[in-house]
Amino acid sequence: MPEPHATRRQFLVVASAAALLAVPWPTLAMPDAMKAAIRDVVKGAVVRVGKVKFDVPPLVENGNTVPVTVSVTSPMTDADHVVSIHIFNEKNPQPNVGNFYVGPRAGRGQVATRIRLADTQTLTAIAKLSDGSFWSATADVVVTLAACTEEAS
Amino acid sequence: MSGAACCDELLPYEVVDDAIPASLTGAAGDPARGRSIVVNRQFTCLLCHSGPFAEQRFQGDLAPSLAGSGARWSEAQLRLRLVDAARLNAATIMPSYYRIDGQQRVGDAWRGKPILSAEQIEDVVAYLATLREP
Amino acid sequence: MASALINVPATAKHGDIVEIKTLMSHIMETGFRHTETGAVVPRNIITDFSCRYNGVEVFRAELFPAFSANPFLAFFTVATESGTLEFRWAGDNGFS
Amino acid sequence: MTMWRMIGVVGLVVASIARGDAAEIAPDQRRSGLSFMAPETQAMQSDDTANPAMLAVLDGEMLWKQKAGAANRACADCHGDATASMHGVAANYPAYDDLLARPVDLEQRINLCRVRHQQASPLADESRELNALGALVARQSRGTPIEAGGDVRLAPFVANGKGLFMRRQGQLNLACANCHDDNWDRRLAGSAITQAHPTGYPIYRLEWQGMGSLKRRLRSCMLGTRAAPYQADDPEMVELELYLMSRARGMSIEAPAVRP
Repeated sequence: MPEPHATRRQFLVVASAAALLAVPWPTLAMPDAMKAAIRDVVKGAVVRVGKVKFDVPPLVENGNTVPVTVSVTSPMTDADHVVSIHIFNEKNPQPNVGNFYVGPRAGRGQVATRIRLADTQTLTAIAKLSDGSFWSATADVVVTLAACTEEAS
Repeated sequence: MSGAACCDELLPYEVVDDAIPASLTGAAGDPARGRSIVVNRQFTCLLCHSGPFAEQRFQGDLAPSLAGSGARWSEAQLRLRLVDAARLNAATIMPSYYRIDGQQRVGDAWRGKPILSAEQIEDVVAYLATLREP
Repeated sequence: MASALINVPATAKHGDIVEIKTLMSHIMETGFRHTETGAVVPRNIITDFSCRYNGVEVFRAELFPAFSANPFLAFFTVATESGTLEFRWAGDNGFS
Repeated sequence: MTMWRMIGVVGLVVASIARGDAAEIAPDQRRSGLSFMAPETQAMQSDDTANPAMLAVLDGEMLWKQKAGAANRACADCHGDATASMHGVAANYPAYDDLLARPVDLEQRINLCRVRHQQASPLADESRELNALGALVARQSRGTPIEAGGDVRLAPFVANGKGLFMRRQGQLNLACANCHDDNWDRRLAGSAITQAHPTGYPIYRLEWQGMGSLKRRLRSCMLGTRAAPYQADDPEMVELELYLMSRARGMSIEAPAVRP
């Protein structure tokens, strides 16, 4: 797990190392609502850092439409595949962003979508594999505030 | 638009050279309130200016940094530059923050109101005067 | 007037992994916004999406208010046989 | 509702033809708003299967074939296939209307068509239907150079529009030119200031989470300077649109574009 202020590049290095070491997953820095939402998904299982790649632009031009892609390293066979992918955020009123159910028929454990982010924050993606294990990655995103908005009227 | 006081008439002031020597309200402003006005995007300063505001991620670069403005200008000079910068340079993009005449097609929500009230002008003057480090 | 754009390769070889991209027109009103008078604007979002390939579900999503308006979803499936892909969006106010 | 639809993928043609005249920005320095955007936003625009504005084009295709008005006629009944008949058309708008003896923009042309030929009521300003038909028509000019303002009868209107662009307005007392001619290489807080070359309208704006015309964008800008915005049918609005399009003359249409 990266330091809270780790850069994206540092994070990728740490994440790939963690995949080998199976570092336990600290949730200390997370808001309580986000921890609870994650607990509802993982049901007490250990979440490890690794296997998940979370692509989010480090600086987005408008928080209304933030493109995100989660891809999970998996052979996607009947015996060994991604079951589901879950995205969580810290600062929206609801921590759940989306749940995505994939399977061996997907061929690739990957989903892309666009989300709303109220503010600059850290996002978390968690993948459940067919052996029951959970894997995760985080991504820091800076949301630009619009200079002029129509709400100014 | 909240914040700017609604004033049918602005308080009178006297310009001496490139400055307004006397406080618009007769009282000194509050630098802490001034800082909160400067970093509040509703009051528009940070759209164009940057300054020593580490917590503000997005600051404009159309105008000089506010850092050191207290060393470059006296409070009296800062006051005129806020009240009516166009008086010193007709071509400036710096709005006149305490002026309601000479404007065209002002939107309903803002018509007849200065961008900042006299009290807010004094607060910002007091704050900018504290910015002595370049 | 609801419209969807779906992009799938027209042809694929057996065993190819193909990308499916979908866009559905929808305002995705979060339920967290207020009108000028302070009333809550009721939530109106798509909550469920699924893709079936000759009747077999190959991808499903549960959507929350953080999804952008006009939700975009891109995912993959293995081209196993010629046939039909069926997409379904369902949500608040009987949207389906 | 279950829908099954495919659309073709069309690459973005980026031409760099420079033959502007009235532009205050040197012709070889002119840039589309596209070039100021983050790579992710550019990608959203350039992939038709990911561009949310293509939903409006899809709606426009349906409306194009829908009969309307007392004449019970669809756009397609007179104009046929839009991909052929509307090719390059939007690149000439705003254009001079002989009957009105003044320029009309693309949305006004669509509504004039409805009133004159379909005997239907005009579509509401910024309505989903009007932006959908606008997006469909503008889409057929993608990659073609902007020609607006070439008609000599438009010259006085272009000049008026330029005057409006240079005129200070609003509580902040700013002219369009103060930002878009003089400071386009800078940032207003975190946002890039662009050059006011309207190459992609109607656009899908991320801030709006929906479609809007150039008029909507201009109203946003005017509210930003705390000015009273022009209404859709004010003569100033079309003059400003015409000036902006004419200063982008020769640049490629990229409609329907995505902007932050």
